[in-house]
Amino acid sequence: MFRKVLIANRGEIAVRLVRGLRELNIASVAVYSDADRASLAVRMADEAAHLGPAPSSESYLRIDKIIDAALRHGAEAIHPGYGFLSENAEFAEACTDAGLVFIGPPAEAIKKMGSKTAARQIAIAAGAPVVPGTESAIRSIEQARATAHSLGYPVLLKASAGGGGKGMRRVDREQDLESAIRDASSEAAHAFHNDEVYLEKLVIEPRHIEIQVLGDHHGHLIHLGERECSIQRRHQKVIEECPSPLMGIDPGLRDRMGAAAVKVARAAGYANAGTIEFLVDRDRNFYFLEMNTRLQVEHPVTELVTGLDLVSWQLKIAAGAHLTIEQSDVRWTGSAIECRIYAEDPENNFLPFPGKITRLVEPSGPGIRLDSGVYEGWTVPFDYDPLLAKLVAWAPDRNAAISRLKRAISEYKVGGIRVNLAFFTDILNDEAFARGELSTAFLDGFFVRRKPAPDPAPEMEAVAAIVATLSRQKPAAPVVNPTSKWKWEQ
Amino acid sequence: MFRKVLIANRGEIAVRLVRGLRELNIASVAVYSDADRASLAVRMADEAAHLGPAPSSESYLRIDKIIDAALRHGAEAIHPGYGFLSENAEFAEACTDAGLVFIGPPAEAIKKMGSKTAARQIAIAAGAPVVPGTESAIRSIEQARATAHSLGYPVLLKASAGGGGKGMRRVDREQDLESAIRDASSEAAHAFHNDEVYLEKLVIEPRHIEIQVLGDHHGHLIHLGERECSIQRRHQKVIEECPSPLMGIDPGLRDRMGAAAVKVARAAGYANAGTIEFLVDRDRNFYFLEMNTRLQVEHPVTELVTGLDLVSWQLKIAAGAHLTIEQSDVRWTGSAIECRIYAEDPENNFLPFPGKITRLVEPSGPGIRLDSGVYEGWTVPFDYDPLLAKLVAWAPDRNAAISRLKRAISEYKVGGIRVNLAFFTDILNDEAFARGELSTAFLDGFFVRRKPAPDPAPEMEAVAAIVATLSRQKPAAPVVNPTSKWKWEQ
Amino acid sequence: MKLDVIVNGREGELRLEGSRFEYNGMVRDYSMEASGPGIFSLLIDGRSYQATVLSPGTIQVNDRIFSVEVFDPRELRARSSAGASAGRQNIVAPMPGKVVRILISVGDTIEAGQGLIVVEAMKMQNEMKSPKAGTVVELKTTEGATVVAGEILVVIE
Amino acid sequence: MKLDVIVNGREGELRLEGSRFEYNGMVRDYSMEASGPGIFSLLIDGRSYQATVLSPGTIQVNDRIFSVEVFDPRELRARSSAGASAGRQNIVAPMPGKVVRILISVGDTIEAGQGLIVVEAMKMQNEMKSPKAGTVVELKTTEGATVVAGEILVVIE
Repeated sequence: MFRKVLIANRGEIAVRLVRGLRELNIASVAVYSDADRASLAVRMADEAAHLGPAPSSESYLRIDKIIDAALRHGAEAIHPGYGFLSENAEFAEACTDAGLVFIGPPAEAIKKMGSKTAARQIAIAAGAPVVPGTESAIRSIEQARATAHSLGYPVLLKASAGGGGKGMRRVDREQDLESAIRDASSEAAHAFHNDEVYLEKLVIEPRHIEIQVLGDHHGHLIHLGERECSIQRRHQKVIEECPSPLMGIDPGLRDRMGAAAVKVARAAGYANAGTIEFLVDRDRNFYFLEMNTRLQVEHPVTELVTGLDLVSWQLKIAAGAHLTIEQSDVRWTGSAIECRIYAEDPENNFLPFPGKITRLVEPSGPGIRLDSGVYEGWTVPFDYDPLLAKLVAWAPDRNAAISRLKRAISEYKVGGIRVNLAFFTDILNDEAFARGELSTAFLDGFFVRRKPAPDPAPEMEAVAAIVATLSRQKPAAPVVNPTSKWKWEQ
Repeated sequence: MFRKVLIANRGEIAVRLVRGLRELNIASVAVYSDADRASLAVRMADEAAHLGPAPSSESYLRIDKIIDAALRHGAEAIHPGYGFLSENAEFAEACTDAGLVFIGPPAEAIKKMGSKTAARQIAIAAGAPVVPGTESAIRSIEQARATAHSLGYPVLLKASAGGGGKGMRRVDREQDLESAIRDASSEAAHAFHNDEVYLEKLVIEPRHIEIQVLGDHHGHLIHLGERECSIQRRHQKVIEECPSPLMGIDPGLRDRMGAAAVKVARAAGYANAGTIEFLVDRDRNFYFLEMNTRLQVEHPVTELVTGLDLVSWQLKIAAGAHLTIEQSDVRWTGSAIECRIYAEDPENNFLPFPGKITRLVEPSGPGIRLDSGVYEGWTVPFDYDPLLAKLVAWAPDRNAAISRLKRAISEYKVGGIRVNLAFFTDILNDEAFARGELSTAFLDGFFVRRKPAPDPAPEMEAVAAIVATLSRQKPAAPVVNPTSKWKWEQ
Repeated sequence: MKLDVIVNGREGELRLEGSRFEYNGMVRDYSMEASGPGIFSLLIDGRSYQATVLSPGTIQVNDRIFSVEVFDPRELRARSSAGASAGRQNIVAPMPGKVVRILISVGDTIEAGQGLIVVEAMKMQNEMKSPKAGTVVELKTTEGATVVAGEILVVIE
Repeated sequence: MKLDVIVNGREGELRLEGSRFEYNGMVRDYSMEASGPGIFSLLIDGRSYQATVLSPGTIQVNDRIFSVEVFDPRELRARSSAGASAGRQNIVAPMPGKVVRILISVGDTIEAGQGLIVVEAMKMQNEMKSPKAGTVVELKTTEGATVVAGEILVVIE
């Protein structure tokens, strides 16, 4: 096993990795930009290396500086976390070239699955379902009509070179197809300098369900079940859970999706931890979407229901160990739900809200796991992702997990910045959520049906006024003495 | 289900119960003595009732005041926690008489199991093994010789009216028996005004292993497996775990002990959560010791490995629900170990060390459960038990749980009072502990073989000196700004 | 002690006398204890309220967050008689961040919905639009400046 | 800045100049940042040290707790020349608690091992015994008094 590992990341995942390394008795090397010198990860790590200025392009994305730091500190391997360089094949190769172990899949697998079209080809070749459609561009309106007819309306026009929703059009009726192709094609030309568009069957209000896979470098590959991540804002996940409520309706779905995921990963020559994302339609047909060739933000959900430590396995597999778990050994127990705590204002279009955390009270107790990267007094930098922490509850069943999460949120207090805690309480209280009726369109409906909070009891308002008045008069000492009566001048 | 429940306790267990009630949507009423007005439980509960002055006899042991508070607040039931009135049959009856539900076993079962001799008779009648010996007093030296011979040396002389080690004598050889009886008998007469002594087989370096039982009021009773609690100081548990390392050697032991425990509990007419304590000798023979007719301090260990929520079940059962779990449904997954964090000085004979907590940094992250009853700034009162919190780690196996606990302890910082954190690190690093070689005599050997900590690196000493110097010069603000360079006058 | 307060935008009157308070005519006995750093426990009629000072003037009570301003009565009266000059509209930063582009200049005539300033934080850009037609009378920031939420950036008349 | 320090009972010398320190002859560059309430992060030679101020003068560095006294050099010299008067022995409270019984009076002749005072905390009583034979010259507490750990209760000569 490694003796020292560098963590090429920041925030909560860097803290998660420091903890995971410490539990395996491996020394950790944190890296930091100018904005992160005082970060929790740097404080907690065994060693720390400075990378450069705050912008990622000058720090966390600098392959040369990171490799250099690893060599200087005598690290034998690098864990990339998620984001930043984690899905960068060039970085994985640079590690290998420098004699360092990249803790992740082979660079070749990252390359293959990094391109959406190549990944789709691999999935098709492996026999995994993909959203039906044409892979090549539309050549004529006649061809488009025939394809759309055979797919069945509604269909989706997508730009071949696309991304971010540009050049995308939903088409519900054949009479709209021609003008839609014209519009989409022109938008694509404008956005990507490539006017090619193709057709896909539109999956209406799909669920986003992904499968965790885990494989070693000796050809053994298994799946660890699903995570349902349908609740998203701006295409970013905010709540993830396992089991997906769908599994209650169709218990065979996990096996079918898991088998498909394993086939795709095997076809890609995959090893280490990875995730295959699927869309699932109303009839529980699932379609390969893409593969994330790294540890996922929401990995704790899988850790809690399977009892397996994904980070620990990532390290062991990278060090050459055999994955000693057979598919039939994997058990899913209870229910886990994760909330991503962001520095953002859910009442103002989820705009980021960085700044200084002037107060922090964190939840704990039965069934609660908090993976946090912040502390009271920390100034959340402007420069990075607004994810502060992940609050995860495990309980014997989904209803109990929901109750437990609400309880934990009631203990969680963050001052100085805005966070999405109250937003989670409202979702967790939502009846459609309780029934497990999820889709990527969930939040659209939620915002429409959400009732405004009732007026607070007048006593609560009075308490706020009293505390504001008395805490104004007496500057708070760093530690107050709770057993002596609180006194003030009148 | 209840709408409001009063918690007749304090400290970490009161916090645990507030959380458990909130997760079931039940309002909680905390009670407090003068010393506990500012306690975490009072702050977190929905309602709170004052009982009286700090001494337990004037507050937490006052049945009349507690019943009165419950009625005044409109609570329908009372949870007694552990300690205080939790095993007081009179209290259970007073609840019933006042029309309140006592969340625990029937008063009759408390009475039966509260007397050690009655409990032993019930155990014998139920066919559970007890430590071999004479129940009635020794009448003659000849009879004693014959009994001791048949039991086999070493034997233990115990005072019939005894307790606390008084009138107890270990006898290793027949020639010592007569004088030992004389001494023990005279000591017993002095201590208890009753010179009767009896003989028991001495269990050498026994393990303390207990079985959790759970039953409803409709006759259904199961066990939830064992907790090994062999590591004790002053007959008080400090580390508890499940599975017991013995289960690896003898996988059938859990079933045998569990079956015995269920028989005893059934014979006592037991319902709700309870614990049967056994001594286990070197040949893995187990002997009934006593029953605790309440929730145990170390219940989180069982909750983590079985995935069942004991507090939730206690409430449901008290409300009349059927226990819907069959014995065959109970599964034990992974390994959980609990450390009891006490306000005490392990370097000074474990003397209590109450006082003001001037600094508190609490661990979290993967696999860690912290059930705490304190906060930074809280003054731990002189008047009660020194238990501050329970730190519990769950991991897929025992070694990983040990590593995880050590990692969590490295994050845990308590200032202003002394706590036993470093003591736990040393135990968790001990090789006999790692091998699972446990007994109630563990700590005796541990203190002998424990090596003094090596001298710290000179850099660490320098860091201490620098921080002491600079934090002396600049009074710490309640919240420091971590992104600005720390400045000082030279 | 008698004070005027504004709680979540509503004016109120608070009177504190020993262990009794009067708030907008509601009179109650209360007990208050510090119960953690910046955390207070208040008991009123046997109910327990957890109050956390999130930042000065922002108090969380149980699950609700209140923004509270406290004045002695004279202060408030002076304040309300001042008021904002009619027709002027302040455009404030919706989030903390960096001003990456300024799309107008002082004196420009603008339409309702016209983009004024682009603020960026955490890789998200937010274009602030004018709520009404008018003229830019003040520009209080520069490109590259760091702004806090609620900071006035532009004044329209 | 140059200071004399006593770290866990051992005297040492600390010199701080900008980002460099000298401690008992060891010279290193360091960086220090506040990283939480009462918590500091120090980097020395690429190693990360976590320092927590547990209470004034008690500093935890990684897993080790140090008790540190800081003096300017003159202070320390004055202090060491004073010293404890020979033959006098202070009996200090081993734990915080309440004095429940006093078993001796000033002027009593006592034997080594004789019980002096019983202190109680958290239901545990601790009888403090005399470490040597002698005479009670001072009794600094009374029954019922609350004492802190390390407080001098009795002086024996």
